[in-house]
Amino acid sequence: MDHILSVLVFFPAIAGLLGFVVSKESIRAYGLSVAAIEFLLSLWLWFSFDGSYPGFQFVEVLPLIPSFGINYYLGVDGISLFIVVLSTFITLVGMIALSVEKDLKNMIISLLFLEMTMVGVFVSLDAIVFYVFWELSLVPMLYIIGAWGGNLRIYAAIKFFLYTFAGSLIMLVGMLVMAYLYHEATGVWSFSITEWHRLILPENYQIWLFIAFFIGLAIKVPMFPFHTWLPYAHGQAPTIGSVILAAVLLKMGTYGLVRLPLPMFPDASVYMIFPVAILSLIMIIYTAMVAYAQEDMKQVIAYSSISHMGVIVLGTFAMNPEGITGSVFFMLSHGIVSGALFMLVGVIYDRRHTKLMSEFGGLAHVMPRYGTIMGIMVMASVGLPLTMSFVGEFLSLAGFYQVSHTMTILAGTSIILGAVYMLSLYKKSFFGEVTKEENKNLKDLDGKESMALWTLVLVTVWLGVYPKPVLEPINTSVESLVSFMHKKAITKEAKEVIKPKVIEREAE
Amino acid sequence: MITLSHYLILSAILFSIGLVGVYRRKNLLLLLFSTEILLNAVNIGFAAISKFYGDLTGQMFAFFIVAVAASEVAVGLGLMIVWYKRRGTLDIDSMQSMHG
Amino acid sequence: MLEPISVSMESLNLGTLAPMLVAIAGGLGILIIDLIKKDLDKTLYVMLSILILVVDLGAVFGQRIGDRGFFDVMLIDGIAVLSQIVILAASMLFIPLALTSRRFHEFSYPEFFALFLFMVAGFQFMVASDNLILIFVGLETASLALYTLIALHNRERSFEAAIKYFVMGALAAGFYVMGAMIFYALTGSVELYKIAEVLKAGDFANMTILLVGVSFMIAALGFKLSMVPFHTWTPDVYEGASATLAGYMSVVPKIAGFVVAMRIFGFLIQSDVVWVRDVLYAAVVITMTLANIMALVQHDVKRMLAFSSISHAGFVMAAIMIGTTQANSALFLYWIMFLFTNLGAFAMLWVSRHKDKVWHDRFDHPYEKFSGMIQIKPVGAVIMALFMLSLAGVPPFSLFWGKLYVMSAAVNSDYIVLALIMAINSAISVYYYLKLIVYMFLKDPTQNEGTIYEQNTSKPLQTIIGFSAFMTVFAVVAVEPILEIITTYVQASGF
Amino acid sequence: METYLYTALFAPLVGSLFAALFADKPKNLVTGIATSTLLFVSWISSVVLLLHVAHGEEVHVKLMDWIHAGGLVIPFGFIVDQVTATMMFVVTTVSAVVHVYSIGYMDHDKSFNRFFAWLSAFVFSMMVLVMSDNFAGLFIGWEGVGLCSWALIGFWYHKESASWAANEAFIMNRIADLGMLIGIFLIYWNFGSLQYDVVFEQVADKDHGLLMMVTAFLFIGAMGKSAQFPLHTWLADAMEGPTPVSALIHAATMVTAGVYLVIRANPLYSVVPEVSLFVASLGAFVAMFAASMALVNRDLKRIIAYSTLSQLGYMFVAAGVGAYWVALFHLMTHAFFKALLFLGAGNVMHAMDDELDIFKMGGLAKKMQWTMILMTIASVALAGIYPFAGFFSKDKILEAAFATDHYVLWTILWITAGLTAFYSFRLVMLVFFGEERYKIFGYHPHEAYRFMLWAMAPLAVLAVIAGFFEHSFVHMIEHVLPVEEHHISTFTFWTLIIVTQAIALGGIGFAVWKYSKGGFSKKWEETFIYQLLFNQYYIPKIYDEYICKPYGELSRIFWKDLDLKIVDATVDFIATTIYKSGMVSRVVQSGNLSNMLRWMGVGLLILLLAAIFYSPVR
Repeated sequence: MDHILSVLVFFPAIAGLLGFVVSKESIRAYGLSVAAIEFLLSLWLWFSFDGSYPGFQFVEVLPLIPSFGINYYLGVDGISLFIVVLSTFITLVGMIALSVEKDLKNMIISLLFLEMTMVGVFVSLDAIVFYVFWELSLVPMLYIIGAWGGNLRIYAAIKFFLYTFAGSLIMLVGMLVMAYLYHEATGVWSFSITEWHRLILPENYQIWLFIAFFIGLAIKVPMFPFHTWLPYAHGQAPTIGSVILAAVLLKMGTYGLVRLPLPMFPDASVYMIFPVAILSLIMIIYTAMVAYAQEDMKQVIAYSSISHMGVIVLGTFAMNPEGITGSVFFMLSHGIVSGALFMLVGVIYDRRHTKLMSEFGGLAHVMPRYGTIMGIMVMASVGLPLTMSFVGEFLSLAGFYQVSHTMTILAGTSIILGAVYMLSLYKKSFFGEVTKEENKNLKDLDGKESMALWTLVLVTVWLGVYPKPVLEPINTSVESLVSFMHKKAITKEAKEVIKPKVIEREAE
Repeated sequence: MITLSHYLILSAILFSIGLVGVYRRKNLLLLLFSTEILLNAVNIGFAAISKFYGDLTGQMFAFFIVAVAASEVAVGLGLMIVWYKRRGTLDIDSMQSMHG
Repeated sequence: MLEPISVSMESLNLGTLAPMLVAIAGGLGILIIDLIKKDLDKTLYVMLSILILVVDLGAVFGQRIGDRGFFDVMLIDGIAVLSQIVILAASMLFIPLALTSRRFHEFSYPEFFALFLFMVAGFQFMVASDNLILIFVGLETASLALYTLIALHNRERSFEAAIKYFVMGALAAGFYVMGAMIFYALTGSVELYKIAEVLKAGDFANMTILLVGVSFMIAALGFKLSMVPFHTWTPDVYEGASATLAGYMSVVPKIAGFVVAMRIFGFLIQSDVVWVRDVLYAAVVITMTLANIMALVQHDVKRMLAFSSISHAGFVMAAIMIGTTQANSALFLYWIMFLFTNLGAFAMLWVSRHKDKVWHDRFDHPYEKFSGMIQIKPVGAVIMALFMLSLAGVPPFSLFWGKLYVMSAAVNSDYIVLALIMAINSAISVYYYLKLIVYMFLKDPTQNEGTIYEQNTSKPLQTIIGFSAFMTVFAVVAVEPILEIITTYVQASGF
Repeated sequence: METYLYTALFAPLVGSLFAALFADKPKNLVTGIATSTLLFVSWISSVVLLLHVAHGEEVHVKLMDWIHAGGLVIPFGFIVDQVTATMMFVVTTVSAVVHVYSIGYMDHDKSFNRFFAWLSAFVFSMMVLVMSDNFAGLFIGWEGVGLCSWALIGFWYHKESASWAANEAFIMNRIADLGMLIGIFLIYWNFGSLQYDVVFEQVADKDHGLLMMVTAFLFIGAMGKSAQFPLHTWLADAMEGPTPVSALIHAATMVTAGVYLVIRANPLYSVVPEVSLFVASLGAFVAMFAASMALVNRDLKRIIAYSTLSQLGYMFVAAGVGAYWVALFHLMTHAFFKALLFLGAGNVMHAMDDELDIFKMGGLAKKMQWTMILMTIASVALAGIYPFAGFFSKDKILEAAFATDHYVLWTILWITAGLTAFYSFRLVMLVFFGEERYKIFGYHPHEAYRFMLWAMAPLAVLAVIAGFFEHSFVHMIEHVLPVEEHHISTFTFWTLIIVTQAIALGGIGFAVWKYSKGGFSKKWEETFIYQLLFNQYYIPKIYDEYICKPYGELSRIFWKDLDLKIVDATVDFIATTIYKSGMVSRVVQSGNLSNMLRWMGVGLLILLLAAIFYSPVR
């Protein structure tokens, strides 16, 4: 099947359009089946993917605006493959656990459109197509936050939209400059990312372009100090919104970092390691502390997301296969784990309509199954070995250790501070006596919630124990990426810092 | 001897008078007059330059300006009559319902 | 003693006049029909107008690019043809909007349609000439007709709008002729190509005087194109005019103005008169930014759209300032994309136009009116949202491609800072477009009557809106062919 | 042998998962029996393996690849050599006993099933820890035992103090784990692998500074798990957990993981004397430091916990001075008698309705004869009296310290031996003998279930006889650990033994004498020294006051003042400024025609001025 990527991208959108016709009563079943089919399609993609080939597979090219070098150009490699699968998976799981009653039809249709944009971002290899999906993803999310959110939902939704939109416009300018430089160098217009990768630019150009791309991506990640939209967005968004936002949308930023600036501007990336690492460190430590101070469960997890994203960025800038593979894997694991955590908070919010930790206590007693899953996910979030997060966090930090010892030690505090806020969250809400009367008769997880959550638990543990099927294709692609960057780098420092796999180094 | 520059200076002075009129007058009718002065100031300039170059184009332009000015007056007066019928005044300050 | 002038019919090349003549004759024809039989239905006039415009369009297509005619004052170059096509297409989309289900006073007059056709002819003259006289005549013909059309809406605010527009227009006309006089004084010609030749030959000797003339021209065209600070009429006139006419005004007169500006400033910029470039740069930035921030605080959607169209015009003026082939092509691409979206947005307002002002004692379309529209009229809300997103430049809707291309043109000519300013402005502008979406999608409805959003709806209106929406969404497919045509035309005329 | 290895490893996991199935169900005896049986299976396998490797063989298997990224390859590999086999034997023995014991101890607890799930999970993690053939695998076990320890300390989570202690333990351990992680990174980037054998092979050609870093960071990890100063506070608080947990995790096995790490990494430590000396010094310090706190404490379990801490110090001294096998030997004997001591304490607690204050007990010997006997055996072993197990291992440590010329260390340890003997018998005296104070408080003590006592019996036997296996132990262990003969004269040798025995006996004697006469006077409790020791040198208070509270405060400041009031406010400020400037610029749009015309004039004027005054070069 040559056009599986197009099918993957547009199937949910078409299904979303057709969804307008489906009656309100059956819309949940409809949404579920569409998401399930989409997920199966993505699994098919995975199984027909050749894990030992590092380049792009299932490539599709269709001229869109050929005179300006814009093509409908799709493809996946090991790096994007699993994020695609993650997107479809999280959508499916989110759909299963969906507890929205109001305007369910609109919600499901928005989710399907959102799914299209998510998949689109990760499979597009043309900068403009990438950008199109990137921006388009804001729209359904705006609606989801704004229509089903809390009291401040409109403020949060607009803030989310404007902030990311502004950032990405700067990235767009960067893209245009890049296209211009490409045109200058080759005489051909092209927005193809793979073509751009091949362009070697002087270092000062690289640095400016890097900054332009970085701002757009950093707001999405979100990196300190551009992170303040995230707590609002999470705080106000309905559960499903937070789940998808944390699990997939944030990954667009970090995925973008791996896909765009790193291979395009290896020298600038190396040059910028220090400032980026400082920002990441601030993210890791500062937001972990802020997370500790929160009173609202969801905000804790929101800030913890920022903190973990810091580790991902750090891993990305390790410039060696260990770090980048680790950060890509960490993206997946953070997607699963934070998605599950938001879902878990949603469970209690549905029952009590509050997320304040002070309102709870002793939940482990009232809702043992809920407490168990929460415990597993808290531990996964803390990065316990044999959960997915550990693999990612370990590799990311291990990779960055090669770049800087001190900074890695500082970044490593994430495993301490993460334990501090996560365990205190767990203690405040799940341990202790049941003090509030309302909490005494809370229902434990129902069928659909259990199903969704246990699936996530299974994946977390499975990929924590046996990450190989995922790690291997990622690693193959990342290794070729890093050796490509190494070859492409022009400055001496970059050549030194970018370290391809050990064996290759020796072969040189 | 009256040279081109004299005509042009006259033209400029008239233009300025027109401009000042446009800015200072609060009556719509006087505004209309002032714009006529503006256009006719330019007419003088065109005619003079045309003579200076020995070229007919300038005079042609002047004629067109006259024609346009005439139709402007027609349209403008029409609008003003309607306004006066409705509001009973031609004061500019009576037209402030739209702002911001 | 003047020589008698002998003119051969052939050298007149009257074919170049054909399109305008068609429109004028058509307008006269409508008046004559009215003389013969009173009280004919507006549908007849609408269809007649469309047919006339079709013939007009045919005549435009029939022209040979590069022709001059009628004492060489007509210039049929690429951009003339191109802009005429845009003007005519926009007019054809506009005129069916008269077919509302409610009766509106102005459409029952055949004069409305006649004036409309005269106005189209005026715009056609403007773009199809490089003679300052003819441009002036075309401009005034169109403007005078437009003042009247606005006034025909027959509300107090319409008259106020018409008068404001008229008085300022008269002043702008004064500026224009003053500028033309200075050009004439400097070069002895009113043909732009000759002016350019003479100036180049004299190596721009009288720079200061030339610049004074250019200043007048900028002021005059700035009024037409609503550049800050000559823009003050725009929001008031849009507010006073009917939504449909406002939509038309935001598109067609501006494209005509752009073409004239291209002709006048184009040669100056191409001969590296840095002053023009710098001043336009400043004007562009101020126009974009100021209009944007003023649009932020509007309460009425139509007024907001007025400010937004000022901002869009500023955006596009940047293309003229840049002056490369790509930039000029970008201008047309942008405006064609803008045409569909903006017409659609105004048409949506037009559809929801209510006889009485039930929402606000001043505004017809305050934001509150659209509160919770998604729950009452989901399709309408989605379509309106599409237009808003497109105007905001969210990909892949039509206007994004225009913005992309203009920004790319800026980048390619090393105006990276300008491109960044454009980007930031786009980001600011998102807020006010989003505000409408927020009202429509995220707020609860204040009433349950769906009819409020389709007061005037009728099959033709729905068709127009549907067409605009279709073009907005699937613009990406159209970009390549449109761009190809545009670039050919623009290159053919040497820009 | 592979089958035995996997059986030993996975039997506890199976048990744990089985018990977890019943986690939220009411008590089901099956879980207890099943897990205990499976542990017994694991024990048998361990014994088989121990016998197998006793003659110098090794079992090394690879289950599958775990992580493979870039040059980093980490398999799930397991190795059973003599050190591991010893550890496995200790772990499974104590665990099996504790499991059986717990069936009785947790009899009335409604979370009976959950307890066994976690307990077996702990054993599994511990087995992974000791059996892994690489540092990453060790780290899995390392974190795994931490997790189980967290869950078991906080087992009675409805108690605020329990959940607090659980979190404290976990977080303290995490701090140390960071050090360990850094050590692992260092190893990977410099040795290219995390496999023990690969790493140890290359030790010779590595830079000394690097090795110092590696060992130092690894030791930070060890400090956390083994609760060495300054990360020791969690261990005493961890006594909030059920007593079998304290016996298994916080006395016999998990806390010795740090010692195990040092022993395992002995090829690294033996080439860096600086770090080794530090290890030994810290160990000696902690031995004395902890013992001093145990002297005055009134809490039954905390006293034993401090004693554990102190004994861990002994082990580190042994490891630090290069006598790795002695450390391992002491680890083993200590596991037996300390677990026994804890289990005895558990009986007492049961009898006293979970009362822990030893001053509310006394005279329990009449009611709980067997417990008294078992605990006394354990205490004597702890005090290091011949011929009990403690004597052999402890004496070896002192001897090693002396023989390697660490006289200061020896002196400290020697004094500590006296302290140890004193507090052990202070405990025994206050609990089992003297006045029957419990009657005042209305307790009705009773002996524990018979099978619980029987379950403790093997430990008692081992506590008595384990020492006699010294020679066969040495014979076995010398395949992997350096066993050097100390060159001290027979005279010195005997002198040392006598001196040590003397101080130990002196301690016992003093305790017995003092407490049979009613103990110290009230005045003693008002002295500064007493207060200092009783408040654990005020260290927990200092941590709370100067670390926890400022951290919380700083977090709040970061959130409320920095994040909301500066970072976020800046963003909002930009937005509102733009919005406000819109409000301001509306004045242009006054709607007055005159003004509008004037704006046009102003525009023209600006343009004209620009035309005249701004004339850039063309």
